This record gives sequence, C-alpha cells and structure tokens, in this order.
Amino acid sequence: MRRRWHPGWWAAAAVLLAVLPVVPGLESSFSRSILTQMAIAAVFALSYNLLLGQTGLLSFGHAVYFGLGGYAAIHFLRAVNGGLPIPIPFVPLAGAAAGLAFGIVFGALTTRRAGTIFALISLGVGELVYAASLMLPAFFGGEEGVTASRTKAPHWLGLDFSSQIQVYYVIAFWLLVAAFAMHAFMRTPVGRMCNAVRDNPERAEFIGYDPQGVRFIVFAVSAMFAGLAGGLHAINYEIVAAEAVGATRSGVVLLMVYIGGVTHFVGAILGAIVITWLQVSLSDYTSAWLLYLGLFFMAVVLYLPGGLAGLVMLHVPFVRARAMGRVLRAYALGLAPVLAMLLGAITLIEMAYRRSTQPEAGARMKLFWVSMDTSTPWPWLGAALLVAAGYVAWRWISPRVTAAWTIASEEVRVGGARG
Amino acid sequence: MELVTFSLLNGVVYGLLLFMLSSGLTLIFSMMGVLNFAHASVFMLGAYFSYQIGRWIGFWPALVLAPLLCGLVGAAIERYGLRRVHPKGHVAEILFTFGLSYVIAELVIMAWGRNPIENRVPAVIDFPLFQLFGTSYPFYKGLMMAISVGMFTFLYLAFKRTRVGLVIQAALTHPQMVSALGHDVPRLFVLVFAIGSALAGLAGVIGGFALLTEPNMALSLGPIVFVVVVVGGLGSIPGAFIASMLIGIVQTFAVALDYSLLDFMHVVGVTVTRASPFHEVLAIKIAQAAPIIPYLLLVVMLIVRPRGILGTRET
Amino acid sequence: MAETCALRLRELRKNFGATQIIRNVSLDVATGERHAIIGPNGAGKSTLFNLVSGRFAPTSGSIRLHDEEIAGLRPYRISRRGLSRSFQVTNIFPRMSVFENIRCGVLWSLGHKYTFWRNVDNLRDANERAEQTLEQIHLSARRDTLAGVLTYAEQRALEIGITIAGGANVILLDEPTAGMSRHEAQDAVELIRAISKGRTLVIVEHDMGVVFDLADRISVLVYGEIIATDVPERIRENAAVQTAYLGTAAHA
Amino acid sequence: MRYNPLACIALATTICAGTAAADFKIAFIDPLSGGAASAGVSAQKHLAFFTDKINAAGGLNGEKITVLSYDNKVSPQESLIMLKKALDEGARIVMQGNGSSVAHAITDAVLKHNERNPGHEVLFFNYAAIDPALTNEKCHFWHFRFDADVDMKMTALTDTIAKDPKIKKVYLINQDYSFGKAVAAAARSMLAAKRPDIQIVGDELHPLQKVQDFSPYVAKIKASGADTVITGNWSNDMLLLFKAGKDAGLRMNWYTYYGGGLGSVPAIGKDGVGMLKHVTEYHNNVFPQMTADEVAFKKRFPDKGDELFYWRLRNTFLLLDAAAKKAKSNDPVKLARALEGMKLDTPVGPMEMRADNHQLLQPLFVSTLSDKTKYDIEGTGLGFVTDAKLDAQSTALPTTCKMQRPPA
Repeated sequence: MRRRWHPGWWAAAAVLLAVLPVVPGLESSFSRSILTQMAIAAVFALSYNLLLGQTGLLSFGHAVYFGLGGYAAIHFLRAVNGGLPIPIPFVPLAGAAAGLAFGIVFGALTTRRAGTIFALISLGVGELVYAASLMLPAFFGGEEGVTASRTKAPHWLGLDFSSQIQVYYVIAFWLLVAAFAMHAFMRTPVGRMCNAVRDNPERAEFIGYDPQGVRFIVFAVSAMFAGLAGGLHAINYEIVAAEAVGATRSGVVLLMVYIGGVTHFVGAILGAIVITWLQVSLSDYTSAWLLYLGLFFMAVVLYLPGGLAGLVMLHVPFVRARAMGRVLRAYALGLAPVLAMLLGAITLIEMAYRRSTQPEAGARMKLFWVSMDTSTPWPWLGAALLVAAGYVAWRWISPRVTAAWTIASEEVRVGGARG
Repeated sequence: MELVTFSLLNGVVYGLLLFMLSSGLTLIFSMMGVLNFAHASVFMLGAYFSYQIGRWIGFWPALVLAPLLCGLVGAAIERYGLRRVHPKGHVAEILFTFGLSYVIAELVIMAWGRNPIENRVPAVIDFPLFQLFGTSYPFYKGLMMAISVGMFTFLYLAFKRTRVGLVIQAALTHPQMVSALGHDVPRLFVLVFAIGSALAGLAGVIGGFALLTEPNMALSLGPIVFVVVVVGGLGSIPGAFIASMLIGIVQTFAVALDYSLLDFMHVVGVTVTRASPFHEVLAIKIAQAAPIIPYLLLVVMLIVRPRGILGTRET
Repeated sequence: MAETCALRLRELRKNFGATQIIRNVSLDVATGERHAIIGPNGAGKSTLFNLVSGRFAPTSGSIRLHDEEIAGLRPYRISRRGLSRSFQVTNIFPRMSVFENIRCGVLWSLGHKYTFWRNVDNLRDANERAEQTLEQIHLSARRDTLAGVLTYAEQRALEIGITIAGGANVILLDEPTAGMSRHEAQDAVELIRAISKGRTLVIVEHDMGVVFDLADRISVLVYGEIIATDVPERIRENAAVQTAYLGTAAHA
Repeated sequence: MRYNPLACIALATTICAGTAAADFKIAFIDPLSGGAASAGVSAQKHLAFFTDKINAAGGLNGEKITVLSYDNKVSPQESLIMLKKALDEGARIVMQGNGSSVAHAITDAVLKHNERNPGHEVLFFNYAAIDPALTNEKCHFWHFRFDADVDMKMTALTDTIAKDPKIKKVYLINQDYSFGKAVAAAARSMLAAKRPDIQIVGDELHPLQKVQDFSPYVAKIKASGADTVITGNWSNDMLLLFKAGKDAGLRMNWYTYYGGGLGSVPAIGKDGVGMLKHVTEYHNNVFPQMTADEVAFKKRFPDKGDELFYWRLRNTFLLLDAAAKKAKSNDPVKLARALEGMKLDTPVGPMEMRADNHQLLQPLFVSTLSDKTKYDIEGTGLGFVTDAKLDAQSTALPTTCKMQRPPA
C-alpha cells in the first residue's frame, strides 16, 4: 500500500473486467452470473478489509450493513418500478446511503471498543438485526423477502438491463469505482491513521488522534461500501431475503478476506474469487466441501498468515530476480509426497462421507476415475498407506526443499544488492 | 403464583445448563485469553461420545470417559494447533478456532451422519425427581444441576486456591516471567485447554439429553456461550455463574410476559394507530423477543461496562 | 505580558490502590526552559510523565499547560494543545514505513485532522515537514523500510522523530538515550539541543553527562517527592541529593 | 505487461458449460449439506425412485428423465445461482420444497426468466413450501404446488377439532416469521368460525430456530389451562418443544403440521400416543398392507431413517406422466396447459390440479400417534392411525390469484 498504484494497473483491471464475460468458456449465463457474484463478493470483501486488514478490527456482523443496504436498494427499486425516473445503474447508491446511515448509527455503539470486545459487540448487533428482520415484515418482507423488477425502469442509453451481461457490466463498473475509491481512501490522512491505529492505538493518541474517532470514520466508510455491495446484490437477484443479514454471510466474508490475504489490497478480491468459486462449484463435486474449506482456512491461519496474495507477493522478488526456476524446482521436489498425502486423505474423507451420509448408494464408488468398494478394507488401507508414505517422504525431502528455498532467496538478496 | 414458581425453577435450571455449557470456556478465555469459537463443538463431541460409549458400555462409564476423551481432543488442539497461533495474537486464535468449528461439525457428520441421533435419556436416570404442582422434574435435570454446581466449586477452588491456578493466572499476563521461574508455560496451556475441553465434554454428556444431539447443535447453540462469559466478566468464575443465572431467569420470566410497548403506551394514554410505521416495532411482545434478550444484554454490557459484572480486565 | 510558565504542577498525587507513587509534587517549568528530572529507579519519573501527558489521570492535584488546566484530559486532547512526549519503551508503528511514521506525527498539527478527501501524497506541507524531520534524525536513508525492522538505536531516533514532528512547543523526552552507545548518545544530545531551541523541554535521563550538558535547571525526584530543584551546579553539591543517590555512605 | 495476479486467477476458473443431451432434465434445488440436509436428501431419494419408475416404462414421450441435483444450503442467493446453472444445462422443470424464502426467490426468478426468454420456458414444481402467498398474490402460470398450503391443512385440523367436544381451551405456539404467523392467523379465523365456544388462551411467537430450552413455554402452556396446542413448528423447534413437554410430563392434545417429521416421534415417545395428531397427504398405516411403492422404496433405501415420507412426490410424477401423454410433447408450455385442471385417481382417492391457481387438491389425512399400528416410524414401535380423511374437493379454498396465461 506504500506507493500509489499507477494508472496502468487500473486500466488493466478495467480491460480485464470488460473482457472476462466474453472469453470463450465463460460466456454461458451461469458463468456470467458466477462472475457477477464474484464482483459483488469482491466489493463486499474489500469493504470488510478496510476494517480487518487496514484497521485491525475483526467484525462478526459485517453482513448487517450488506443486508440493510440490499433492503434499502430493493425498496428503492420498487419505487422506481412505481414510476420514480431513476435508471437502474444508480439504484445501488441507495444501498450505499443506507449502509452509511446504519454504519453511523451502529458504528457509534460498536467502535467504542476494539479487539475482542469489538468483535463480540459486532456479533451481538448481528444477532439482534437478524432476529429483528424476521419480526418486522414491513421493511424486511418476512420470509419471502422483498422483490422488485429491474426491467420495469426507465431505459438508460438504450439498455433495459434484462440480460445478465448488462447487469454484469453495471456491477463491474461499480466494482471498479468502489475499488478505486477504497484504495484512494487508504491514501488519505484518515486512511493512514487507520494503519497507525491498527499498529499502535496508544501512540496514535499521543500524536493528536482519538482512536475511536478514526475507527468510527473507517467503520462508516466500510459500512457504506458494504451497503453498495448489498445494492448490487439487490439489482442482480431482484430479491433480498433475511439471509442477507445472516451470520453465515458474515462468516463467509471473513473467510474470503483472510484466505485472500489481509495485508494486500488485492487479497480481498482474490479471496472473493476463490471462495465464491469453491462455494458454488466444489459442492457439486463433493458433499464434504465444508470440511475442505474449514481445513483450508485453518491451514491458511497456521502457515500462510499473508493469505494467497501474500503467497503470490512472496514470489514476486524471485520472478524479478529470475530465481523463480530454482524455487519451482524446489517445489517440484516436494510436490510428489504432498500430492500423495492429499490424495490419500481425500480418498479417506470421501469414503467415510459415502458410508455415513449415503449408505443406500451402495459400497461401490468412483473417485478420481478409480472405482473402489468401500465395504472391503483394501481401499481404506491403501489410502492410509498413501498418507503415511507421503508424510514419511515429505519429512525426508523437506530439508532439501527448504535448502533450495534459502539458496534462491540468497540469490535474490545478492541480486538485489547488485541490481 | 404457580407460573412464578415455575418460571423461577425453569430459570434456575436453564441458568445452570448455561453455566455448565460455558464453564469450560470461562476457564480457557479468562486464563488463556482465547475466545474459543470451537467450544460449543467440543460440547457437541461430548454428547456424541457419551451416546456412543453409552451404547457400548453404559451411561455411568460414559459420564467419565466422554469428558476424558474431550480433554484429550482439547489437549491435541492446543498442542498441535493453537500453540503455533498464540504468538500471532488473539485475532489469529479466534480465526483458528472459527475454522475448527466448521471442521469438527463436518467430522461429526462423517462419523455419525447428518440426522439427529436418538440420544435418549438412559433408563438408569430416566425417572421423575420430584413433582411440583403437577409438573414433574426429571432426575437428569437434577443431575445436571448437581454437576453444574460441582463444576462451579471445582473451578472456583482450583482457580483461586491451588498453586496451579495461581501459576496459570500469572502465565496469562506474564508468560516469559512465569517460564523464567521454571514453569513449563506451554504445557500449562495444554493442561488448561484440556481441562476446559473436558468440562465442555462433561456438559455435553448431560446437555445431549436436554438439547438435540445433531451435527448442527454447535452452530444453533451459537454465541450464547460468549454472552455468559463476557457478561459475567473476563477472568471471573463467580461472574460467569451470576451471568448464567441472570440470563436464565430473565429469559424465562420474559417468556411469561405477554405485554408489548404498545400495551404500555395504552396504559399511559398514548395511542399509536396501526398505520404508523412504529406500530409494528412497538407491537412486539416481550415474550416474542425473549430468546434474543441475551444478545441485547451482551451489547449493552460491552458498551457500558466491558469488564462485565465481576470482571477484572477488558481483553 | 508573555506567559512565564509553560507547565505548572500543583500538589500532584497518584496512587495505585494503596501504594502512593507521586506524593504531593509541585513544579514550575518556565517557557523555553530545558528542565531535567533525575532520580533513582522507581522514584516515579515515568509515572509523572504519564500524568502530565494524560496516559494516567492523577488522583488529585492540578496540571496547567500554558495556564490551562489539563489534569485528567485524554492524551489526544493534551497533544492537540501542543504537548508531545516520547516513551521509555519504544512505541512506534512497526508495520508502516519510517517516512509514514513521521508523517502520521505531523498530520494533526498541520490541520489535516480527519480529512478523507485529499491524497496524503499531495499534501506538500506534511511531506516537507516529514522530510525535514527525517533529515534531523538522520534516517533519510531508511525512508521506506518498515519501522519494525530498524535497529534499536534507529528506533529510538524514530521515537524522538515522531515526538518532535508535530511541532509541539512543550516536549517531554523519557530517557531518549537509554541503550545508546556513547557516540549515538552524543548525536542524540546535539539533536535534542537543536530541536529544543525556542521550545520548552522536560527530559528524564540517567546519563548525568547528558543532564548536565543540556539542562538549565534540574529537579530530583525521590520516592514520589521532589527533594530539590536548582541549577545544575548547586544540585551537584546538594547534600540531600547525594544521600538520595549514594545512600548513607556520603556521611562517612 | 507487469505480472497481474487478477488476470491469471480469473482465467484459471474457466467453467465449461455441460452439453445439453436430448433427454428431459429436471433440476432439483434443495439443501443437500448443512443443517436442513436431511429433508433435502430424503426428497432426492424419492425423486430418484419415481423417475426411475417412469424411465423403466419408457420415460416421457420417449425422453429419459435425468435429475440434476443442486445443493442450495437453504439460501435464496445460492438457489438463484443454481437456477441459472440448471437453465444453462437445459432443465425444463425446477423442483424445490424446503424453505418458503427459497420458494419465493425461485418463483420470482422463474417468472422473470420466462418473460424474458420466450421459447425457453421452465416450470417450477413446489413440493413442500406451503406459504399461501405462492398460490394467491404471488401466483403465476409457471408455478405448480403439490402440497396443501397452510390454510388447507388448517381446515383439516380445525374440522377434526370441531368434532371433539372435549376441546375447550386452545394454545397457539409458532415460529416468529411469515409461515408461523400464517398458521396462527388461519387457526384463529377458522376456530372462530367453526367453534366460537373454544377459547384461545395463548398466541405465542418465538424466534425461528433460536430457542434452546422450551420449558418456559411449556410452563406457560400449563399455566394457561389449555387442553390443546396447535403449532406449525418444524425440525428443531418441533423436537425441542416435544422434549420439554415430555420432561415436564405435559399431557396435551398436539395438533401439528410436522409432528410426524424426522426425529419428532422419537422425541415425544409414548407421551404422544393418542395425543399427537398431524395432517399429511398420507401415512404408512392408511392401508392395512404396505403399497408396492413403499415396499420397493424400503428395499432400495433400507436405512431406518428413510421412509417413503413424501407421498405427494408420487402424485407429482403421476400427474407429470399423465400430462406428457395428454400433451404428446415435453415442451413446458404444453405440459403446463395439459396439467391445468387435470384430474387423476390415486389409491387414496381422486386428486385435481386446480386450473385457477395451480394448487393440487389431494386427500388429506388427520392421524393420531398410536402404539397399536402395523407399521411404525423410525423403529419407535409407534405409528399413526387415521382419525379423519378429507377428500380432495373439500380442501379447496377461495383464491385471490389472477393468473396471466401465455398467448395460446
């Protein structure tokens, strides 16, 4: 975050967003709706990272502002259907306004504290708003939620926004605007003070800043962008239901931002893409997808605090110093045992799942193009053996991998000094 | 009059259940500062272990073995997981246990399937303890109350009176100094986490009869456990006990009150027409909102008095 | 007439539970004066700083900064009134660059406060002041490295840099040269002398060489009480000070 | 161009769309993981069973039915994404049941899809979401419901209550969301009409899936002196309510919607005998002998928890098969027209798909738990025995549905 992204990056991102839905293989309406969902998730994740990554505030109730923004936008869209002459692309702004308003109201309560206490207050507020959403059908529409239509609205530049591609471009536009605005926000005085309050709230107080004031401003701004994301959700799905403020959505955005990488701006976007894809597609391949997601999350917390973006950025110096070849060779070395372990573990998990949740589907089962009979002990033994062998091989090879790694980083350092 | 005594008794029973649930977490959170999101999952494991052991061997051995097993699970979690995460700060600890709660729920599905299992109250303790105005109270609820009080005394004494308790307390704020004095702090943390998890397991054995034993049990229990610990006050066992009693009784009495703000305003002479937007909010009866009262209490307490009722510190 | 006294403490007391740390301290620091506070370990020097800078609220007594009462105010209110302090234990922003650490110290005093509509790289006044301060503490070469990876002495210099960056007219330095080598301490003294021109300086220091080199007046704090306040020469001969420092041996 | 992580990640997730084979695709969108998975997985088994039966008999007009299952985790947003995936893969019928919130999301999306894509229409078969709005103010030509709605089931329950003179005081307890409120409202209006002498001594709403301990509510029911409880609670809220009642030794007539649901009968156990009643379109003791379908279902799915629970899915596929033969085409629009107003006979009596609001009228049974039945539930030794049977026509209720039909 130290240097400002020079315009080239933003242009590249804009071109990429424009090209994506017409890339062969991505132009089916399902793929486009996934891309749209990833864009919405990216805006939401970026807004959450303003809190977690930039100001060190762990919130368990960020979906409140997403959902309330969504409800405001859908009610606004209903007004548009009733004749208000506002074109569709401007409807998400109603969500942003609602997000800001509720961010200010709840922010005044929540940002009085930081750390664990802040997390618990946000948890409490999240539970209260979710319970209220089921008890107040007038605004929240009860169980069936609130619906509206994005075609019964004034056309704008000749577009009627009925097709998925048009909605995608509206949402991609807002993603670009929101990302640019949030990135710029971090470059303002109060944005810099967010990092200061994250690193050392006490010292921030001795240079004239009230940490609660800084937390309050970033909370309101983050709630505004979460509301914007809610607004995008509203125009994309044309329905907002109580789950929009639910605890699961708060949990998912936390997974996205942490797995993506809290320390880098692009981390939240990366996390949004990966987790949205996992959520939608992985559940088709295996019913144990939540187990894999949980294990993947714990591995990131343990071994990859920088997240995926951190992992990528870790390798940038290698690429620059052209030492990447050595690093890749080191990885290749360690790949075989790790793969063996993974394969064995996945087989064990899938077999156990088949026996406990689908007994009637019989004992025979096909996994990785290999069919096996789970009632006989052999596949279980085989898989366990695979895991054990993989582990032993990894213990034997890992010193070589780390050695190769240190040589490569040595090269970079020396290269760096020479360059 | 009958309703009042019932509400009071039900409130106490529910309060003791809440304390039993959160006693392990009180120990872990106040001694290690770890906000264990997976605490309810270990509680669920306790229920499943007691069901499984109960079917193989019988209820009484299960009452002893299930908590021990959960203690081992807790020790493994601290030793192979949390130990690496401690230096990364409280946020990383919370996130680690957050991921762990997903994993434990799926592992339970992998072992026992998705549907609720019939964790019926075993015959040996399935008889009414006493009758009150025609309502019978089962023995297992009596056993639960006894265990809950037992846990309180054990924790209170161990925490304050024994040397180990004091050493652990010191290790929380000054780990380097305590290890300099010759105590193996990492092993202490494993011990604390194991005891906390064993308490959760014990609570699970009985809780499994009162609640539903199913993979979603931990999620549906949800954050009620944190409410008890935080409202009670960080680092205070008596605080947690008072908080669980308070929540249990207030929530039970709230269910008995069928009045809403609207009725109150009528009494005061202010009428709110059905058309006004506030009518819907004011018409919510206290009984309707009863189960979310703990979260209201949590938010208000954290803002007004983050130390909680008897807490000694804020984080 | 120009105000004579920048800082005035009257019957200041602070106790934690039963133990009394600061017992009835009264002290005047004239504007533009360089005042040193010395005393054995545990005399309450840091606690006194914490009371004046608002980190702790005093149990009783008054603290007046430029004739305005500041006892019990939050640190950011006191800092905004022109009082800035450094810490004995380094207290910087580890995951921000050295330049950013300094620039954060500058932002409030230049009136940027909570602006979120202007890019900080375009604030010429803030960037110039930060570069200037960076120059003063000789850390320009380490401009873009993360503060957390600096050496101990560099972090101590940065600590002073953040304190003086805001241009406060009353500066409190809590053992600025602690842990520095002779050469580094000498540089630090030159720096302190330079930045305290035209400003009021209160410094807590153990290194008597630095104290006698810098201070116009010295106060000696022992067990929460000021036993003497005078010019350096007289403090050196003062019997009470010697017994406090050297124990009873002085009478032999 | 500098290394841009965004580009490489997006390309790596190329998702290839399935090729549309020439068979009749039905998309089944329901929870298959997470909390409500047991209901979704059970329905999935019923679909597999009944579609295999039709395929064995040659399929629909020669096209084999294939069921595409999508896990929506009871989330409206996930369901809409899965719906798009199903439409891409050429599904012609979408089936869903768990959660009115999901049903409303799908019915709204299907209507908009069909309006915006003439010629690629899709039908929505709703087998379990019983919010009355779906066949009244929110009705449309493409939505068919194969389960009696809240008001129809309440008619059956209140008819049985009306015939029982011993019932004097009724206590209503429901979940605090649109479904629970609909149940309470229907109970109030119908009891007032049929038995004005019955006193409603309690009308309780509690948050959905949030209450851990129902003993305070049981105490309130006892204190109110009620002799009967009417509730629409389902899954945990039903099981925990029964458990608290059993612990407190509460002897009460239970009139429920989902009292026979998975885990409910084991929860109430012997206390429910003669007291627990529920309204369903079938139960396993309607006939002295188990029907052929139930035997075949039991053979294929031997697990204790897997009963042929959704009889209405059997009716659904009977109607679909008949409609395909009548329309002699598998085009959704023709199928829908054929389905409207169709009458069919079933072992339990005639059923009719109403033309005006696409609500299926089928016989409803009010049955009571008893320990002397031939077939039991979940191995508890307890089963349901029929109290009253309402034939299809008597369950019909007036509708406010104003349906716009596509041009002929």
